[in-house]
Amino acid sequence: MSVPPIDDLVSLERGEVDRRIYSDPAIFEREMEQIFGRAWLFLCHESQIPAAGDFFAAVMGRDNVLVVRQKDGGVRAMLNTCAHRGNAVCRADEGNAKGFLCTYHGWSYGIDGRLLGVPGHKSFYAGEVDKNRLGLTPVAQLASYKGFVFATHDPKAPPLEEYLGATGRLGLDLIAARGDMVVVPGIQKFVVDCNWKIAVDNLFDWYHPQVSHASAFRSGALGPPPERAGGYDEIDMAGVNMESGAGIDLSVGLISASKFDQVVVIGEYGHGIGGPTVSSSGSIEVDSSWRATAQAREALGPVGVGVAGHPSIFPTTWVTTVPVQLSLRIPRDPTHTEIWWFTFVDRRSPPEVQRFMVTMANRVFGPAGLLEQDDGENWSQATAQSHGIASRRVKHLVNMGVGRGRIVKEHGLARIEGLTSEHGQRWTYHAWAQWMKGTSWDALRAATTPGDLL
Amino acid sequence: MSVPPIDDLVSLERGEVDRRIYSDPAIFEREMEQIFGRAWLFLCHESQIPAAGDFFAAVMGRDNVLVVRQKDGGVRAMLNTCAHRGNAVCRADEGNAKGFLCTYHGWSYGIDGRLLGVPGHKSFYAGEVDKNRLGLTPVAQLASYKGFVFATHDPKAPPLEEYLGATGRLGLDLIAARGDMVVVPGIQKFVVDCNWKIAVDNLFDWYHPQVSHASAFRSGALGPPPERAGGYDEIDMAGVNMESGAGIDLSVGLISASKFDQVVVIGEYGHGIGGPTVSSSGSIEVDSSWRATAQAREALGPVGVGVAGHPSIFPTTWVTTVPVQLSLRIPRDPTHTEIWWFTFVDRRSPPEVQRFMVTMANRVFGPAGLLEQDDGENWSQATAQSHGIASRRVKHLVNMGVGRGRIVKEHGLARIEGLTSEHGQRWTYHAWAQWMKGTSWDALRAATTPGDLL
Amino acid sequence: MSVPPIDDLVSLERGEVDRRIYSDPAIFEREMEQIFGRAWLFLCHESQIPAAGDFFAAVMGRDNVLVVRQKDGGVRAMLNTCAHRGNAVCRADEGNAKGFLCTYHGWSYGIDGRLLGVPGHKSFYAGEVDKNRLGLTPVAQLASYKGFVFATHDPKAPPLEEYLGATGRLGLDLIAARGDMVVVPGIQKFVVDCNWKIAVDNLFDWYHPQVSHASAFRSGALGPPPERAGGYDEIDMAGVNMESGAGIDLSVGLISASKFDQVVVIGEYGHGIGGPTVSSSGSIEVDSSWRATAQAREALGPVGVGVAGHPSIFPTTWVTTVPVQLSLRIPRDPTHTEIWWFTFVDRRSPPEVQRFMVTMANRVFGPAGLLEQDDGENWSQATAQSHGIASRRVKHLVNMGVGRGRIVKEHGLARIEGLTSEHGQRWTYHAWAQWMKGTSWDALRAATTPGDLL
Amino acid sequence: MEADQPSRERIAAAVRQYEVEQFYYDEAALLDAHRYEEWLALFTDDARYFMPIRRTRMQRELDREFTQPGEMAYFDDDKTLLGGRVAKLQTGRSWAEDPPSRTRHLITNVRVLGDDGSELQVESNFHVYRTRLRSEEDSWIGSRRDVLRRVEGSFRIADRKIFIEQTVLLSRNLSNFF
Amino acid sequence: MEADQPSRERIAAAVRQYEVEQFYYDEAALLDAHRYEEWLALFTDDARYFMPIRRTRMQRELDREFTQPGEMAYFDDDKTLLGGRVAKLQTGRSWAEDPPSRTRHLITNVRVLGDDGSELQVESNFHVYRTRLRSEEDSWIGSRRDVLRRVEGSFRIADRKIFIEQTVLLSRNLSNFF
Amino acid sequence: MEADQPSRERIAAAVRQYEVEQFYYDEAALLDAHRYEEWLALFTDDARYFMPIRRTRMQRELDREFTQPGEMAYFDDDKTLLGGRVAKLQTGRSWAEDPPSRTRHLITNVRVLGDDGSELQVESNFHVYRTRLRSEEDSWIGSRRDVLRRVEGSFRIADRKIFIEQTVLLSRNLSNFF
Ligand code: FES
Ligand code: FES
Ligand code: FES
Ligand SMILES: [Fe+3]
Ligand SMILES: [Fe+3]
Ligand SMILES: [Fe+3]
Repeated sequence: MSVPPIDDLVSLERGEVDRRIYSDPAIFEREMEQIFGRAWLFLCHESQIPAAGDFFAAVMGRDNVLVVRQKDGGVRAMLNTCAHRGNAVCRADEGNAKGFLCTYHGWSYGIDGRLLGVPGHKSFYAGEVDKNRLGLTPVAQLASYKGFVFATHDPKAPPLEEYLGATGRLGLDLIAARGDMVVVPGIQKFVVDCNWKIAVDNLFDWYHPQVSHASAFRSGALGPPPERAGGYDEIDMAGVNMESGAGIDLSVGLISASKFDQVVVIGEYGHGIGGPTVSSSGSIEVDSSWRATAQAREALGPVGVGVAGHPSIFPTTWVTTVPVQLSLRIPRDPTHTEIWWFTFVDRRSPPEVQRFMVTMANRVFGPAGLLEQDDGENWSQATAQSHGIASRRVKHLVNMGVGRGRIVKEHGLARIEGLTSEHGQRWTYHAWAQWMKGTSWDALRAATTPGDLL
Repeated sequence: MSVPPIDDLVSLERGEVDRRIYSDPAIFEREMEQIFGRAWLFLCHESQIPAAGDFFAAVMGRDNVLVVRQKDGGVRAMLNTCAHRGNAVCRADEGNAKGFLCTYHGWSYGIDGRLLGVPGHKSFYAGEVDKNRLGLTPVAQLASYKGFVFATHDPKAPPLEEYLGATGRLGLDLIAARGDMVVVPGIQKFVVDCNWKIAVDNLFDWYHPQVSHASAFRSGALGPPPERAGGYDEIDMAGVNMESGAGIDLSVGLISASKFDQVVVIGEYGHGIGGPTVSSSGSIEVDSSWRATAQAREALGPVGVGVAGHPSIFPTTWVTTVPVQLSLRIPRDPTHTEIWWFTFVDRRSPPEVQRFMVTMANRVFGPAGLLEQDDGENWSQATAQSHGIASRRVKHLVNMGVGRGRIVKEHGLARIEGLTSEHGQRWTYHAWAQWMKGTSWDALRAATTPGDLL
Repeated sequence: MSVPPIDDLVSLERGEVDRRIYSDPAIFEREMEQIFGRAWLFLCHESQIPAAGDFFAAVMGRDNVLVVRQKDGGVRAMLNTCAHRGNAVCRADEGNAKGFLCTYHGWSYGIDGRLLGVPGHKSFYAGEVDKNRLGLTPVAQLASYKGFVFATHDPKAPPLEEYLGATGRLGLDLIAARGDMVVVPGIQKFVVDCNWKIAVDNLFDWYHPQVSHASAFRSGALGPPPERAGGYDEIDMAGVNMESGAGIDLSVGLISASKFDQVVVIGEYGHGIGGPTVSSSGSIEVDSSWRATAQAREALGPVGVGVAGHPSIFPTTWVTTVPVQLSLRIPRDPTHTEIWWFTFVDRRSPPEVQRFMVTMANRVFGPAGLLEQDDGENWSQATAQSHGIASRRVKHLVNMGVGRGRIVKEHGLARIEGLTSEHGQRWTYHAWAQWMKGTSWDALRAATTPGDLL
Repeated sequence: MEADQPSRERIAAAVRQYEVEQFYYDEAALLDAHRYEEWLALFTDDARYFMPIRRTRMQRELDREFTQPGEMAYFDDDKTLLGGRVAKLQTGRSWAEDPPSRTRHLITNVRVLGDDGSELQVESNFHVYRTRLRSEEDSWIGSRRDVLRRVEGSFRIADRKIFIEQTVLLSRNLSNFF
Repeated sequence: MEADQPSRERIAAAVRQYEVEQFYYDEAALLDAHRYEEWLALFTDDARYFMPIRRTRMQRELDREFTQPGEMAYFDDDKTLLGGRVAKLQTGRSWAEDPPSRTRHLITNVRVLGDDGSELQVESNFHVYRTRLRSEEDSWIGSRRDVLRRVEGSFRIADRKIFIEQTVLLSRNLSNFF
Repeated sequence: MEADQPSRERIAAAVRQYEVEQFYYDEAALLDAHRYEEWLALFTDDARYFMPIRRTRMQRELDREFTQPGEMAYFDDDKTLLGGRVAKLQTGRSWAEDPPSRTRHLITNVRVLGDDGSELQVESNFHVYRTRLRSEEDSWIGSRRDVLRRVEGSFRIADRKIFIEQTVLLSRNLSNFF
């Protein structure tokens, strides 16, 4: 199996994607090298590992990585594989350790990954083990942006802040700027039988909730529909009927029934943000007062402060501001993806507010979430229909608003204003194709720098 | 992995097949393209979907297809994948629908596959969605022969009747000519861990029942052995012993013990029919009076009227006349095959006769069928022994009667008379090889036109 | 997927192995051809099939093989696949048979594999089946060394005794020379999710027990620590701590705490023996008196008589002398390996001694064995960490004592004396690389002939 | 359920439950031990043994999920046919069951839904696990609805309906009983 | 346990066990029949329904294996939210459950750990099997710790804690109940 | 089973069944909670714990399906060795069980086959489910034949034979109890 010419797989102009990218094993292998072997990937948040020796087991592509708080307060990440014969040196998801022992032959490492003990070093190895060279392999680069820990396997990758750029940074600031943010104990993890890109594609998909999640909205379990600011405008649903022949009545509130102003921000390397503006999204956010703080206005800037949509940090990090969560889509194989959810609260906010944020997170997302429980089957079926010889010839469309997205560049951000669109998805797939070409970082940056139109 | 030269895989002259074709993934992929991507494949019978909106979920290779009765009484088949982002638009096996709703973003289709509704078509798409172009993708060609619905992915494929030819048509006529035939509710579906060709190879295998199904015959559960017309002649079983050392006593009736006249019909594109003649098979058919009707004699013709064997329509459709059933072997992967059973009764026959036909079908075939429950393990083991480096060098033999099959061409049919043979299997593998070469339809037809000897 | 240049995968000089060999499917396929398609592989012990018709189902690579005792007292092995259409002709693990019946069409074979019966041979085949050519395919070569039955798929392979060489023969003699050895009923079989080479690599790994099996030693369930001959010397454990920060106290006896003289024997084609000497290992063997017999001293020779370590017969046969067992590591796929355990007793020893040997075997090895239950997870994790793009760049180290192993050649054996080392593993991987090159047997032998240093 | 002393009725119900469960466990043990003739003897002469075909249907049409008697089924046996199946297993030529499958019937959630004194309506759940040869595995999970008839101080199965959860059976055959 | 005649206490305990098991089997039957409103009615108005997140921890830290109320969870519902879930399933738009999942709740190892006359502490094990569409399979195995309240001669679930064995859930969603 | 009032004998049998089942459920709970020493205390000092090796055999030779005591086995323990296994798990160095496996013992089909007043012969079926680390799964299914001895108003396991269905164990080890 060989990989088809990349430029045949994604058409930015037509907003069409070749479905083979959702099941071809050769393409998946190339992704592991060109994307997950080079990109900065989110590992965890510093608040998860406050004390020296606290660790969290993260995943980078198919590499298992230990993120560990150091005695000096710093954070390190290393491959969870022994320098001797490769055994994992830690098999827990999280916890606190004074060091890591390989249970095979007893090579023993510090929480900094340094090789400290080798049974029989003198007697068996004649003291010749180069302990400095043979620690746990650190990730090529590690950096933390306002508590969000990222790493890359590529020593040549640009620094994290530059990689994130204004768009990626804004995505994280939309969490960080809310206050003194900490991760709530309990990372939800589950497996969906879909290709990872189908799940990523959904990140800033504001076109699906009204239909995919119609039952959640109607159930009332999400509480009364949010009030909206400004005029209310129904989505046109001409000809949209259920298989019983009846229409889908969407008149139960904002997301589920109305169109409203949206803004899409796109950035270098494929990052993006898409969704409503604060003004248009009314009370979705429940309480937007935090945006008025000096801290927030300074961090978010004049454009960012008005953004209420979903940031995506290429390739697999999704930020949601309501509830305040960060989600990863971790590829397992071409047709299986692990979903992880990290949930944030402002440590300084009153207990009942923190409880409310947790409660909201529990009921909205995650495998039992009133919204998310309906997503998986759509993704799974979309993936399943990419195998058939005829079905895979049908294009995967992300052409809503194609060629109509005028890009405004201000305050270091490139944004497109309008209504619901697929600008964000289109941008993601365009970037995906550039990454897959395996060009230099400069070429990649150039190829993923927004132009005037999308 | 690459595909070996096709001509090395099948020898028509020696009746030998290379076992790699039962497990090589590259060969399987080629089959999906060259055979399941081009051949006419059986979808369902019109009687399963009598009313407008009735649908049946069929499979073509790895493509999921919806067969739907139209308001004008016609039948259409379309890929079960949304034109937007590929989600399945229907997830039931069968039922009645007024239309199909994609549950992801709400694109809504008519039962004819036309795209009727697009949420926010005006507001989000500026009315630019080309609804005429973006319906559910219809199959390249669909046709119905006497109620049997077939489709192909290849627009260049010859018309169904021509594809079937006299042989394939006769196979279906052996059901259709019995009366006003309808499918009984309930399609049996199960998975056997074998390659699909091992299961197809068994279609007109009249050599195995006597041994494979010895326990069923002896159990008495199939009722008293059928009477046979004409002289009775034991199969020679010299040296055939069970692993206990005891012989297998076959003296419990026709199929299980005797040799009798058989006729094998072979046709273009690889179709075939093999098994006993009506005169030789005595009362197997229980009641052959239907063959005497004008309708039957006209439809079957002078040769067909005497055929009591199993028709095979290349690549995966098996017809059995006792009981009256049609079976599909649907490839899932190189070593897993789904088996589906469709059962027919004559709507005009008395209720007790219809009940009898259903009862017979329930006890003979299907996963719990007294006969079929013993087939799977043979097929599974035959497939399993095609992996080993030494075992796969052993040839798969279909050489019974090789070079001794004199082909008589009359009334548009090419037939070979004689006793039990492997002419039918040999013909099927020969055709398989021609298909796999990916030649033009004309070349394929020429290469699969019977000669004088087999 | 293609196989990387073999010489890039193993460095004998540095004692480094490329981890891709533990998960790359293309490498696995090559192993099936070049190693399991050519090497002599252990099938079973003659004592398992004493009577004519006794059979044992063995595995060679992915080929299923029947080993059968013949009427003339000889042993034969044949592929368990019917000459007709490949079905298995026997589906039991072991037993006694008067012959083998293929349950598909009834072809019937003698216990010698000869085709005896073909239903309808006269009537259907016109007597043309060449019964002499169409028996069960025998293995290319079969031979028995002192009751240990081996076979190879390669007709060009050197005779078994030559293949084993002095090293391999010594390995088997360490069982055979104990007396009149027979296999105890009950072959333990289980599947570990690891690459087969990781399990083989562990064969003569005397570096891991002290740590891997610390809990077994401390539990007391293995009885009091064996007494040791000569001076006692702790292994240096500087800096070796558990993840709790506490050290691992190993002071509970010989294997778990001390270093002692070891000897590694290496031989042509990759065979090896590694572990303690009889004098150094004190009472590990419980009773070494058998070594003093003339029979033993003659069979083992002056060097062998002092060897108490673990013999390995390339590629997958492991002999252990305490308890007296033989183990196979059977590859299922790149990341799954079947482990089989054969246990031996001396038929002439008193019942209580035989019972003791069985009891010891039951508690030490096997899936519930106090030692082995801790091995699998290390192997599984070592395999799992060979997938990641960064993790697989980390070398698999077998460099303990690299370049310090002075090879002494005496009495036809090449040995290295010293303490615990990884000479044995290094030799195995070196041989593996030579096998994978697919050179001639002469070239292979030359490339695997020990030099002066390791 | 009151916390105080149970009435005679409640005690009688508990004892009946115990006896019905034991009947099922004994039945399962006969099957798992391949004692098919004794198993067959647990059925009344007029017994029906029915496993319909299940189809994935939209919620609206769930009433048509299972096929009905007279339509196609996986099992639709009277005692004679059931006896034929048992006879088949004992011909010494029932290849797919020689070597015999290893089955284990895990019976749970036994509920007596009705009892007119002579016949009981009983529902139960099952997990039938099968392994064959070296490492083949099947798991069939579902429920049974039985009519148990009181006969000579014990029970006989007068009717059994087996509802399996799968629509496409993920096993090569159904050569065992439920 | 003495071999001779059982005391009134032991009989009472056996009958209570029978009644608790029947309650669970009836509950399971309601879920497997998609009769969600009747199922909901088995909960008290003050009921909590909680499934914590489980994490692989070293033995030393096993006390932190499960998340606690107030932390993240898979389910952390009061009856209102539970009712919302049921309402959701009945909107006719709950796509992931139309066609409905086929579930089978196998309930075993029921243990009454406490009984103060008005409330019982009960533990049970479960194997919830789900198939969907053509051949999707999920198996969720774990245990439940319930508080059952005696109400009008029957039980109501006043509290349910569900402990699932998996740390990474090997299924696409949790659109069913436990 | 008569429909009318149950006799003292039938009531006694039902109560005994209840008490045996509770004993097994309590035992299972100890194992799933890693309370190994308490579990060990459920065995008599002369107890045997035996899991034979199973082999696929032709029907004719089914009597040789299992290995016998004195032959090879997966477990062939006396209480001392069983205690050794428990001790091993508590050394803090039993790596394959740290992080501990998550097990769930589903016990079904409990049948009292004999009772001489002092000892009971009991058969039961089990599904032992294990998950480890992120997403490893094992399922062991089979049956147990125990001798339960009446001791101080409760039971002790005097003998346990475990019959597992698989011939090739599809798991990396057997570091847990059955
Ligand atoms: S593999 Fe870690 S110490 Fe050997
Ligand atoms: S995928 Fe069908 S509407 Fe979007
Ligand atoms: S396959 Fe063995 S007789 Fe036909
Ligand atoms: Fe969603
Ligand atoms: Fe057949
Ligand atoms: Fe070990």
